[in-house]
Amino acid sequence: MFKRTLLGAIAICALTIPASAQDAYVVGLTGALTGPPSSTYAPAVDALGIYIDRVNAAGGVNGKKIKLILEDDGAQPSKAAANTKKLITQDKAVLILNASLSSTYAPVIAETQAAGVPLLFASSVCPKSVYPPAEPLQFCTTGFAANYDSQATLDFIKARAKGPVKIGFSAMAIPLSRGEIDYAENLSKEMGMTPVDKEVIPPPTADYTSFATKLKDAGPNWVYSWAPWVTQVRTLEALRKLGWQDDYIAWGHLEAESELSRLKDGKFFVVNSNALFQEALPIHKEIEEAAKKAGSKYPAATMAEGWIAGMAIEAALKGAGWPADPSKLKASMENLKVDTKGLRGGPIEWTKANHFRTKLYYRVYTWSGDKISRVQDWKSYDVK
Amino acid sequence: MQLLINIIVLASIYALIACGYVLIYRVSRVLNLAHGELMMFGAYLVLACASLFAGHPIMALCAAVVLSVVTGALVYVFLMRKMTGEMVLAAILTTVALGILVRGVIVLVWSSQQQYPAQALGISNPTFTLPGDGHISFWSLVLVLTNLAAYGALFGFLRFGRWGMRMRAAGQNPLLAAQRGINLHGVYALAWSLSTLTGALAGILMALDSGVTGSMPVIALKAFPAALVGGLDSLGGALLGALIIAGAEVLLIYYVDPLLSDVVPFLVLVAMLIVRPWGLFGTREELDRV
Amino acid sequence: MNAPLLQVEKIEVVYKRVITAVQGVTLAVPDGQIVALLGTNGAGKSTTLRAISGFLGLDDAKVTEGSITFEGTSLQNRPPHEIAGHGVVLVPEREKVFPNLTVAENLAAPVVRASKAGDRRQQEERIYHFFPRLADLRDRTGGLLSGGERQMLAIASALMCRPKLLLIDELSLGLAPVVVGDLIRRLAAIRDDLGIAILLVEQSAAVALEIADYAYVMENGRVVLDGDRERLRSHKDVQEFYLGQGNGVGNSDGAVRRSYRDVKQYRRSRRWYG
Amino acid sequence: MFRPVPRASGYFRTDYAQDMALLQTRAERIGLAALVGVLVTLPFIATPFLLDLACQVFLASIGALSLMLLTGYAGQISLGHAGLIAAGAFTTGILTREINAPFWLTLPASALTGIVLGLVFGLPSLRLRGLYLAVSTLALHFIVIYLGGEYETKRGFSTGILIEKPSLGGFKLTDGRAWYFVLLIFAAATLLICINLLRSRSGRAWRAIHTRETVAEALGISISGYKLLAFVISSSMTSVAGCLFAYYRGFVSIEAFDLFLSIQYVAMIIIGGMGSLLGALLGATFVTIFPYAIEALLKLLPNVQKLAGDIFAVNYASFGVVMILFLVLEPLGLVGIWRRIQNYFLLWPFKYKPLASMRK
Repeated sequence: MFKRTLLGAIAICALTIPASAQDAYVVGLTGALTGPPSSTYAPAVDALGIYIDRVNAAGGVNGKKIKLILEDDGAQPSKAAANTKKLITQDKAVLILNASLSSTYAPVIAETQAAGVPLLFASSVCPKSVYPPAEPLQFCTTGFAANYDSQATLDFIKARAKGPVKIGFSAMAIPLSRGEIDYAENLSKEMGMTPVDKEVIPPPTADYTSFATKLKDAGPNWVYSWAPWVTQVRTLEALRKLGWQDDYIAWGHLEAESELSRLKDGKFFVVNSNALFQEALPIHKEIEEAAKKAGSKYPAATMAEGWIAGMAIEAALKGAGWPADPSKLKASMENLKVDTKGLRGGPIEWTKANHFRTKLYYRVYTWSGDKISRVQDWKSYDVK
Repeated sequence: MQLLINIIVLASIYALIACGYVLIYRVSRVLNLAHGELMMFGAYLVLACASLFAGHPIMALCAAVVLSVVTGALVYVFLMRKMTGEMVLAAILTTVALGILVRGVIVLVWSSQQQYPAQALGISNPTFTLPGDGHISFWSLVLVLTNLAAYGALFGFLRFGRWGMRMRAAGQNPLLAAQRGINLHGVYALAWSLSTLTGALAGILMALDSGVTGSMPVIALKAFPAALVGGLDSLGGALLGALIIAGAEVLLIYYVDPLLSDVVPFLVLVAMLIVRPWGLFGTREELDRV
Repeated sequence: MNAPLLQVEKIEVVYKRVITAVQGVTLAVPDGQIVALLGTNGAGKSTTLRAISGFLGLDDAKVTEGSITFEGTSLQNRPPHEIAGHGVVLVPEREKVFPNLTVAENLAAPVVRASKAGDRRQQEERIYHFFPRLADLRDRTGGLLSGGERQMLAIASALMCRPKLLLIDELSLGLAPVVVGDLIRRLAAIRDDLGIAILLVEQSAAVALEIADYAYVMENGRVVLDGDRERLRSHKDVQEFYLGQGNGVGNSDGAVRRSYRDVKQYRRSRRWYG
Repeated sequence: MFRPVPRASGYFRTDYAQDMALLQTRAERIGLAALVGVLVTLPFIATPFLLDLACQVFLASIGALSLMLLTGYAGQISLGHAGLIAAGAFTTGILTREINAPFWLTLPASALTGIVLGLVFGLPSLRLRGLYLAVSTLALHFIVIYLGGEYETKRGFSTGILIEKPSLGGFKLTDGRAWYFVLLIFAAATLLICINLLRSRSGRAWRAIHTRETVAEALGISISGYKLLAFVISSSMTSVAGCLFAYYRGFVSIEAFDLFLSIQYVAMIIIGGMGSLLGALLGATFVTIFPYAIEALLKLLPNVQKLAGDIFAVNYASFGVVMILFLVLEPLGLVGIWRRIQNYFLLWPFKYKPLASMRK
């Protein structure tokens, strides 16, 4: 029994890193940096780190550096809760970032709310609580968002399809993806389409062909998937293997750019809220150079999401002044406009009631001939 | 027709993975819960070899397979050897720890992004159309054939090969086998190599067909009921078990609810365990030994 | 007389680092002879045998003192397969065959010591010559054999290793007297034809003293008596306690035990057949 | 306290009352008092983060103790422990969400769920043993998780079910310190229940079954009865832990109860030391704190920021390495180390060790 206290004592020694004098803005992040889902989050977190390093190298914000503390939760809710508690109480973070699976939201929200620290979802899907009317402490920069994405996608399908649309759906068997696809199914009915089949695919699946077979046999001329990239792309590949040649549309995650050129499929569309890097805007060049300089093992094309989060954090801290505390930061974030320099269709604007965006912009890309081409330019949706 | 192909492909995947469980369990009574990770490791080895032998896809594949076999042997020599004679549960937990280690190393070396070894090797994956409007991709076909070949070879080896016989002997009575001059460590190392070989083959072929991510080990976990339904110590059982589980899964996805596919293998398993706890082909007295 | 084939010198065996099972046991097996090790339950016979054959390590036991030398090579605390490689092969008391392998496979699995091509074939023929019954049973699974057949198979498969010294643990246990007599005759023939030495551990002194050239009697982990066959046969204590020529309690107790084991063996066989 | 330990000389028991007493020597009483003292003062000196860790340890201890009862003593391997915790948590979550049930209702309801599931989980044990039993409990784990997932999706709680902090007699449990004491009391109660069960008839029956079933049956012990009893008791305690988890964390979601959690519990009892309640406690502490400790240690390394993203992979991999080292080098678990330390002080300044600890 004494062993426990002994271990406790060791833990105290190990864990109480001497609190350094607070001469920097402390921003804490809990994210899925290891484990299967990390492929979505790790590149974004890497990009965020590179961005903050650049800001610091250029003199920081308001003359102070930003100290970004990363904690890995491996998409485990319990670990995320403990991380958040540590970041808030021990590291005295003024802002918490979440870059993890939706299963970690509940504990992270609970901890940040209890401490009154603002929480920013960066690269993890925006929860409905940031839509107007927003929860006071929750903000989101992530490009993809429930409901609006499906609306934009279905609008695109309707505009593009010549005749009647028989639509099939594919989701991953996680609550978030299932919820969105259910929403899309209802919406498609309202829009005069015929939903023919909906496949909910468990995350670890050895062979997607079985699901694709059923989907194909239902005879859709469009298939829409809103899920983690693996599910989206493997469903498509399985469908193609089965000889299904119609149009497939999916959300353009980080991987979209390299995957479009890998698949070279003229009937595969991705809906995107970030501009792809092949458009080679000045900001894209900047990111590429920074990633190269930092020696990141992720392709620059996966970094837009983290970059945008970095921009928002920089702007928010600037507005909060020095020294920043959570309430000042919150005030700053509630009245914020971030110029995305073309990475998105427009700026990120936060107001007291809207911690998401006032306007959403979507582009649609596909592969045509020998390169990625844009089939629809920024189309905006007002967030109500 | 397509359903039949789906069942065969899925069954081949499960069977090829399951035989790895069976091989190790059969000789050493240890359940290798790192099998999925070792399988994934094989797939990533292809990536490494692809850059090493750029332009020679066949060579790269062979190198990856050979490296997998070596990995299996090394795992035994440096790790599991120390666990012989310990509590079975402790040995199983050691394999779990090994799995964690392998996963960490993979993220460290190859990052956690989805990777496409086929692309790295510069080989394509054409689809064949079979009579009756069935479709099968090239690498799936290779996987089915590999599975058949692997089972054929293993049957032959265990039935007629001298070392195969010794493996069976060691599995039944390790003490006696040792006294008959059989080097138990050699036999165990052989079992681990063979098991890693088949696992890596499954991993490599799946990765060539549809890419590899960090979630691959979970598939190995789903192959596990297949091994148990057939009986953990029977290769033929593993084959049949894989067929049953794959059949149930594919048919349920098609005719009932795709969501069930996750649970059904385990439901089949529970039903099996209640009716015939030692599996379809397993030996009965195994139960007393664990 | 030359140095014996096997020389066990004052060994002490300790289980789990605390329990001393055998202390100061010394024995020798000369080339080409049959030596018997007698004693009641728990006398330390099997432990001695295990120490020689290298089985101890697997039971978390160790030879802590003394030496075991075979043809000048030290054998103590070596792994079993190495010891078998030197030509010392054990026929254990229980679980003596591979139950799910056929008779032929049981004979094919052992590693033939220092073999050249053709040796295995030759050795197999020799064995079928000693045990013609096994040839008829080639494709029968080991677990389905009767007690006597199983003992034959066990000895046969041990012989496949081409031993120089055969260790047999409880030859007569659970077998009918007729079968035991038969086995003893075959053992003698094997010794004569192949010129190998045999160390026989037995509870039944009557059986052992029928063929042994020399015998040791163990009690409580020590050798208490030794001598050649004639000397032991005529020894009073041996007569009373081991050969049953008297009304010693140990004897009747032993008999009860044996008959109980017979019952158990019978039920096991029933299960196999059923 | 948990098992006959070598004691200093001069201590003899003279009647049964002494034998049954939980604390037998003055040293033990002083030790316990000191421990209680430390545990009570800890929350007043520790940072909130450490407090959170302590709470996690207490929660894990309840689960580990109940698993130890089942696996370490009754010998029934279970890989469905996460499923049972999930069952307790979901019972709590569903009841609070659907009928707004208070704490005093959800807690017994969770225990009841545990009892029912214990019966279900336990039934295969009548026919199965060892690994096969482990796998059947694994199957039940998947079924519980499937049902939980269905509930979450159907009711639209796609990011998990949020649960209000409970009130106890008008006092709302939000403070970390209050939680510390609540969980401490629950963990201590679990420990006491386990100790008492183990020194009663049922404990002896379990150990007999563990050692050899046939012999136990021959001695007149009802095998199936006691096996089911072990499952039922262990499951209900585990479910209570699940209920507490739900309240403490303020949420329930299936992702929190994956297979890895079950494995962690098995790791706790093995690393702690099989067949010892103390081992369960040590194991729970170790497995809970260990990942954080590694992380903290790795962060102390110089130039760690350069590694950036890799640090977590290193962290993850080193968790595997340390676990392997532990299993290979210390088969007796933490309890083995603990006993050695104990013996060292007990015998000091002499070097002779009592026989029972001579192994390694």
